[in-house]
Amino acid sequence: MIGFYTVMEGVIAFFLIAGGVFAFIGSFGLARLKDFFMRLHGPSKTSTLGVGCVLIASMCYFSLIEGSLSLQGMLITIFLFITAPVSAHLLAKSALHYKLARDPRTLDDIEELKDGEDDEKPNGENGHLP
Amino acid sequence: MNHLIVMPILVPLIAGLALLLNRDGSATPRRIVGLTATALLVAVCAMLVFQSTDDTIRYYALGDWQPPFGIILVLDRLSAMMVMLTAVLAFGSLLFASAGGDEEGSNFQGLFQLQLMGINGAFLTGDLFNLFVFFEVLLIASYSLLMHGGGKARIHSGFHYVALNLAGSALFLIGVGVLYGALGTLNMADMAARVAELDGDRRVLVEAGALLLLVVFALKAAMLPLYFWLPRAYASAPAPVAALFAIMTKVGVYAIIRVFTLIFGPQAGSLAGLAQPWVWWLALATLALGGVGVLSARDLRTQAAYLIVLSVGTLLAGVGMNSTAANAALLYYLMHTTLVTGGLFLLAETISIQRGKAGARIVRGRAVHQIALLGGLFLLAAMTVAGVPPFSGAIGKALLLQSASPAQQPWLWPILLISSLAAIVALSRTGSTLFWRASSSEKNTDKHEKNPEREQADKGEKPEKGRKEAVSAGPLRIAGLLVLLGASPVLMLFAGPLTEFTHATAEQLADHEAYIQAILVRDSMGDGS
Amino acid sequence: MIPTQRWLPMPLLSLLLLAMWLLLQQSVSLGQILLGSLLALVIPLITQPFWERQPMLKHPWLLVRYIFRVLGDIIIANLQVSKLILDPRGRMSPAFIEYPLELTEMLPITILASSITLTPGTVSVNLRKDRRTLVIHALNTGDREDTIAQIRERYERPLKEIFEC
Amino acid sequence: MLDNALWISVALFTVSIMLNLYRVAVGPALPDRILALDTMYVNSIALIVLFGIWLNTKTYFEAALLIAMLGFISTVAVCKYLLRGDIIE
Amino acid sequence: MSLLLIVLLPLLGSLVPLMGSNERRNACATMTAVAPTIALGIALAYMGQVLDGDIPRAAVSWIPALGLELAMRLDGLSLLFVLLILGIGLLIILYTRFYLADGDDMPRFYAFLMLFMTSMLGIVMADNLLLLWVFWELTSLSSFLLIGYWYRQSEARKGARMALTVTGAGGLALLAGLLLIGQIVGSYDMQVVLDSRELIQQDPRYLPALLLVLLGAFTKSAQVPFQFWLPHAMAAPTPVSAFLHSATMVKAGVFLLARMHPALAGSEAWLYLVGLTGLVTLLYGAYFALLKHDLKGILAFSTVSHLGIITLLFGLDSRLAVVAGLFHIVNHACFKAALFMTAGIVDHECGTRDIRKLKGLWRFMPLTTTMAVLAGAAMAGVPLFNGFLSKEMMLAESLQTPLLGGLSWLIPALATVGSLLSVAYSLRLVRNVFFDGPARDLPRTPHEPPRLMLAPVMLLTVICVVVGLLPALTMTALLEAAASAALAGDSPELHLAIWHGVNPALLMSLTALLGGLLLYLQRRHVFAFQRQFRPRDARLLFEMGIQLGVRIAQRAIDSLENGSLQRYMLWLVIAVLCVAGSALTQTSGLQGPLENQPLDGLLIAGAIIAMFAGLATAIMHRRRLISLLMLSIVGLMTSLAFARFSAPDLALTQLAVEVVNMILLMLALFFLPQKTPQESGAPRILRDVLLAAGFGGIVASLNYAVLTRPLESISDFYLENSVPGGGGHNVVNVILVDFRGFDTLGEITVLCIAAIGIYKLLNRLRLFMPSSDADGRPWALDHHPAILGTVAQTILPLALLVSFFIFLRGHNAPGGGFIAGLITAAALLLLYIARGVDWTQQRAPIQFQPIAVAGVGVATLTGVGSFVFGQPFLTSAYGHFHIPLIGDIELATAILFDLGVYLTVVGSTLMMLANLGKMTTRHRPSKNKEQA
Amino acid sequence: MEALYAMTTGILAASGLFLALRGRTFPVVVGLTLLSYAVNLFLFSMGGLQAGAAAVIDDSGNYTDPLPQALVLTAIVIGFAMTAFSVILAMRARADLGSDHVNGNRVDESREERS
Ligand code: NA
Ligand code: NA
Repeated sequence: MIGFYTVMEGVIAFFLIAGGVFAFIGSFGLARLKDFFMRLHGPSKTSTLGVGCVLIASMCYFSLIEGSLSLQGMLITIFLFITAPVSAHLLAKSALHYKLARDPRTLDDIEELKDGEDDEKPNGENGHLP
Repeated sequence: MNHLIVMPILVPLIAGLALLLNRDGSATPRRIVGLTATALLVAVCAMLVFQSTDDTIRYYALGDWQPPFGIILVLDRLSAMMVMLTAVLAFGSLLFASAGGDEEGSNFQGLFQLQLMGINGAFLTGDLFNLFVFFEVLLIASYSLLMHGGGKARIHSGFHYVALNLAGSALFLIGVGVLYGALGTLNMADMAARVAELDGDRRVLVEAGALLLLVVFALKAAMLPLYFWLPRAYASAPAPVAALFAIMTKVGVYAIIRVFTLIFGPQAGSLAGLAQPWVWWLALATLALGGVGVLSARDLRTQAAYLIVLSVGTLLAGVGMNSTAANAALLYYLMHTTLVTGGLFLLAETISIQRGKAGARIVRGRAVHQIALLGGLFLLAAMTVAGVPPFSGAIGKALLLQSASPAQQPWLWPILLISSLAAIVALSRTGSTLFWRASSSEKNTDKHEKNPEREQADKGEKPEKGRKEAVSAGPLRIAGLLVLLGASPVLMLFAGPLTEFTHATAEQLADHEAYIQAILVRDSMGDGS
Repeated sequence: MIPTQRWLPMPLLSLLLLAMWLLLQQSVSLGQILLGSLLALVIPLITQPFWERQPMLKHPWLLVRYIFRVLGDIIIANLQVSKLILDPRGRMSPAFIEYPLELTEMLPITILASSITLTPGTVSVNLRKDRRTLVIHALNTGDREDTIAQIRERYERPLKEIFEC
Repeated sequence: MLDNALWISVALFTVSIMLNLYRVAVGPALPDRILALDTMYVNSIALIVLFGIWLNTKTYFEAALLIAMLGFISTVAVCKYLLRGDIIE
Repeated sequence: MSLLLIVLLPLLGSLVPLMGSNERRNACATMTAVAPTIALGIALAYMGQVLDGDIPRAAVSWIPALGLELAMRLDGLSLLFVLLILGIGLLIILYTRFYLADGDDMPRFYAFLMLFMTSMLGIVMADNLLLLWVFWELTSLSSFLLIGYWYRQSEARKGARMALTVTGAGGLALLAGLLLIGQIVGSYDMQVVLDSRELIQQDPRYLPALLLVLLGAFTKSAQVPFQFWLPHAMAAPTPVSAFLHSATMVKAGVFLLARMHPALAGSEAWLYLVGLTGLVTLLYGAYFALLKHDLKGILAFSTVSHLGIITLLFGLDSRLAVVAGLFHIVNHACFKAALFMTAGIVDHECGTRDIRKLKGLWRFMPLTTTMAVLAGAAMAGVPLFNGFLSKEMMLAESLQTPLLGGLSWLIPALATVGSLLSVAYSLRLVRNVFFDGPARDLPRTPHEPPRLMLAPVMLLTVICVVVGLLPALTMTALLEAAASAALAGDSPELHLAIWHGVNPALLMSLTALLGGLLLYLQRRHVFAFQRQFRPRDARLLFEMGIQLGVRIAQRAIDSLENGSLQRYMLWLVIAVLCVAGSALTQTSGLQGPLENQPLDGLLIAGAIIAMFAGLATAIMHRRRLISLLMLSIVGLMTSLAFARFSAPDLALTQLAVEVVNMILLMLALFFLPQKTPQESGAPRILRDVLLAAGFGGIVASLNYAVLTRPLESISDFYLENSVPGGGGHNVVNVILVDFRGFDTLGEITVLCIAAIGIYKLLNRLRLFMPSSDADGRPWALDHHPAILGTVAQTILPLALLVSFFIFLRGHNAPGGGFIAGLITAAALLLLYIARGVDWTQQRAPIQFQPIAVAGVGVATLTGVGSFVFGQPFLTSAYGHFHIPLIGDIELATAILFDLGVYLTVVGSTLMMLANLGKMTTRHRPSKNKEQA
Repeated sequence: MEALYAMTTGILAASGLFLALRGRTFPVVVGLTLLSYAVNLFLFSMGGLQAGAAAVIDDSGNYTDPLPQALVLTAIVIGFAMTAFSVILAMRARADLGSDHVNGNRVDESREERS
């Protein structure tokens, strides 16, 4: 049994550290990469996985100390994996709308980024009273 | 089990909820419900006052959790008097509102009831944090009522009122927090008991917390320099709301009295009478500035608002004197000023409606239709708020002056008297302009030069002569006016028993031990059952 | 698979809810199962009006296989992205890719877009209003057509199969 | 071993959050800041879970669940704001 | 008791005329006269008793706490005045019947008159100092109404206000003075006070009290320098002037001197103050009476002068002078009332009161002329008339005065000058109006007035003559009685007679008569002399003064209350800094006995992030959205802090509130400018930074001081009783729904009201809707991103499940109705965001207000339910039930209460946000809609 | 730790107050919200700061003071309601008064937005 615990501890420790590392890489990418669209990749993948790892570690840990499967963490993971891509999607959509600057290497010949596509030039009056 | 004590909260709460459940449809059933509930409230409060006169301090342990652990409502003479006062004021205001104006926006009747719930809760509660909660209830209801009907002035002054009170709420929480952090309890009687046994260093903390509370209460009470929000807010509020608001500043005054006579009574040692020196000087300044404000007012509503400031100064000066006689005097004055200034707002509205374009502004304008009625009521109101005898205002003023010693408190007499004079001068000017100057141009248009603006107004009016009926104050409005302004002669006639009551109230306030005993010592007779 | 009825509009959702309930409660007692079933029955009924018309889920087991495939890809994706991020020289060739969709129903499109975001080097950045084109940002792409084909093969086809549309 | 792993993980997440804060602060564009904020939410989920492991309690599980759900809603709301101005239309 | 009737009857009588009608004038007048007649009868019935030296009293308790009793006395002084007031009052009623024009509102006039009469009677009969003040103020007020009777005239309004202001101010001074006396003596009972002369005059408060009382008396009786209001009170109808300036109002002032004489007189201060004031007034009034051209103006200044005489008499330190004063009061009342009424008749008949236009009226109205001559002679102090007697007494007493020491000869000299002037103006009044050649250019041809209108004048003139001829017979008893009251003891022996032999007083009188005649003849020199001075209109000055006062007040208020929230907020902060600072400076140090707990990196990082975000919220506030993002970081850190320090419920709540709050703020931000313009200058910023730093410092200091001190709190009770007493393991939740459930009830009420208030605010709101964002970028065209919609619909059922879970477990683990409600609301909001209002509302047309209200209702009714079991409001009950197959279930009323909370939260939150969304959607520019 | 905590509360309170002294409605509302966070943290800490002692009765026997937590919960809810009301009021003020200045001063909107 002691062997099992040690193994499990190792597994938990692995997931903990892996989670931390992934999250760090994600955030590092967020801080370091050149343009918004590149920065988007880090958090949307690595951070999500990082947290996923920690949740797995947590599930293992509590299953271990409670002696029965403790899968509540699954819920968070599910939530996270449903929501994270959508957040990223909407953020990207906003960025496209803002026509944020791209890294010069980017191939960006899509219509969303063409100038004057859906622009109506602001016509002096900035607002509208019903 | 004596459930009566909780009724001043439950009756308006349940009535309010019932009214809010259905916000559409005819106004009449809502008015009936609102008026019935308020009448019931008056009856309940009258019974409470009657109960309180046996000098027993009763409490009601909510959820059956005994103090200091649970929240309690405390019925003593002071709280009974305050809820009674609220009920009467509310009844008068609601009568007036029910004549129309409550349909300008939605939910007026329901919010009105919840406002009452908040006010009554603040008066009854024996728990400091619960006081905060009820403050918030009455504030949020007042915000909504203040905006009733909309309009620029309301929105503008409303934002000031809201923002300042939000800051005030934050301070309240800090104050309560510090007091809890130093005393470890929230029940006010328990706090009073614990303050007595406090060591030196924590005394300072308690002092800081308590003084923060003083700032909050002063903001609510509209004490200088924290009253500036009041004149515009009250002047722009819908009349019945402004009338009901006459009690709001008194909630602040009440809170100062309650907290600083109970918790920081003589048992508090070096902390005893903590607030009174601050209150005293600022009250005098408030009083003086209130007088200046009354004189400066350009319209009757603003004038009424400054009269509230003036009355707050007067009341707080009474608080600052911190004696039984002064407390007794100020409580009588409080009854008078609450009802009469409330009535004055209603009157201002009635006058303003009848004067058409000139409204409540103190300028020449169209004459009022019901000059005898309104003029008479204005005279009554003006006399009583300016402290001209024989009405209640003069009695209250004389009582307060009498309780002050010109040797020890040399400033009260001159300031109070000069402010009264300012009120007399200002109100006679107002009355003569509103009622006298107006008619002259109306009747002698041939003789006098015509004021072009007036003329236009006249022309505008002519086709609407038939409107006179609609403009005249109907029976409900008059009833509302009579309930509030008529209070003055009633307070005058029954000044004997009433001052006896307030004196007993002041004595009860001074008797801390009895209060603490009644609440903290179990199987005492004050368990409310 | 499970016949749709008036009182059980979304059987799979109900199942998911029951499972979630038991996960939350960490208990499989009879009481919890009954309560969970009740919720699994009631909640879909309440929320039904807010659901857009759903494509029928024809092959649930394919869905399970799909999920595992995506999970695997996620891990690979992370390693790849990590490498790119940590690459001190920052050699990348980012690109926007217009991906012509074959799917037409929203649920599978959403799943596809999410999968793309979670998996190697790509983030779906815009679903155009006509719902025919999905714009994708790739962190490091050699050939756009290649990426499109890969996505089509690995994700869109299976999804089409699962939802049979 | 577990303790050390836990602390390493906590440290990494803490640093991550600080990096997120950096991005929130410098931007440059609004989407950058929002992205960083969203990541901060996600990282704090992990921190709460780690905290639970440290204290050996599941009391904070719901907090993590809530951040996952509500953080998403905030991000969506801000994005909608950037795109349309009006969040609920 | 019938004593009280003397006062109360006229009061009731003031209601009588209101029942009459303006058309039936005789009836109205008659009805009005009934009450005073009865009152006069009662007074006369007491007369014998009073003259015998008795002082009948009657008292009804009123306000013991104030020492105010409804107590009346009828001593000689009172009786004298009562007779004057009622007698002349009745005559005025009669006279008024004919005086008022058809257009004038007679009932109103009579009502005011009777009110005035009551208050005068109250003053003279009051047996209690405060009661005296009550009636005193009432005379000011009722005279205000009477003077303003013809309120269409500007002069009337202003005159009325001036009178009220001056006498009102005096009244307040009087109140202060009387209260001081009350404090000295310890009672307001008149007799006690009058008997306490020694006590009063030895008290240091005597002088202020005296000054204040005299201030009251002098303002009322128009003594210099407060004389100016009186001539302007002439705007009143003549009967009012006749009444106010002969028998009543102004006499109240001198009555007060007489009344308080026993208690206050006799000191140096009294002597100088009263005596000199009287003397100055006497001269001042007489001089200006000579100069006036208006009939009533002459009479008004003459009144001032005669009041000066009376005051002087009370100021002379002699008992006989007091008697003379009292005597002069009566005499003056009679001839002055007669003269005023005559003036009214002249005005009435000729249409003018200008003495320069009037002439030779004797031809038209011989009877009136006769009366005027006789009354005028009395006023001038011609022998054989009553005025002569009292004036001679005055002159005689002035010789005795110790006033001014070595210069005391000045007093009789000046008194003589005053008398001389008085002769001159009387002569001018009578001769210029009624004689002086034939009348010319009168607006109207005068006739003799109706007999009944003249009757009061005749009666009064007869009295003047009879008293003048038979002074001892008519007046001695009454005067002695009055004097014994005013002197608190026996009256000096009176020898009222026409002839006292040749004495200095007689010589002075003769000098006055002859000098007066001479002066009258040479009066043009006086007019010429006066012309050097610019005439000043007291009314104008007064008005200007008031206007100036008002303007100053307005400027002060406007500068103080400039309508600036920042200013008001500043005051609030200053108040906090002052009070908290004053407390904190007393402490020796913030550090308490407890040591700091160790720090770790996580804590430091958290604190840094929170502080950074907080500061950034403030610093970047001009870019509003960024500021908002920073705020949400603070929110996140706050909830993490709650989690870190063992408050899972708080962490959950803070998180849930945070998101809803963010959505709300962003919704609102859309309709507000996206950026804040740079407005504050550097000094303002610096000021605010310093204030904020001070405030933050105080908060931090308090926080630290509390944190480092141990606490003995009541909380152990909750920890111990939560499970056995409240049936829940989550103590925080048990506190919320049970121990302090009442707070929670209040809290959800607040939430519900806020939602309803917001609903009200959104009513008929005209929104300003930007068609592009802050950078001028048009909005994206994709209203509802499709992927978001799909995810939102997926999350909704999951969220509902989670929220149900959180709700159920709340009692035993972190959670509860509030958090559950917010989760539900947030999930629904997500749906609104993703799908829009129209789509959502269409599919589920839910009214949120009833839900919110019902929530509070459920909570309330749960509380009320305990009444059934005879328990207090909100008493909880719980029990464990065993159900076969399922096992133990715990049911608690607290759950029901929590359900109320849940419903309120869901209803309120959605009511706020969905309504806002709904209304914006309605108004969104159609341009975008078409393209959608 | 206590010192750091107190410092954080102080700085948050100061920042909130600074904003509350601004001249536009939105910063004022944001400032008051920030202030309420600070106050909640303050009030919360009145029962002492302790980790791992949540007041959920179990067999640990180590509990933090639950009362301030309950108070803060109430305060959070009330604060939310108040913020909500004030922010909508700010909107209403902008709509009615034509300016988002706290004192309702009329300003040139378009110029303001461009600057
Ligand atoms: Na909208
Ligand atoms: Na309970």
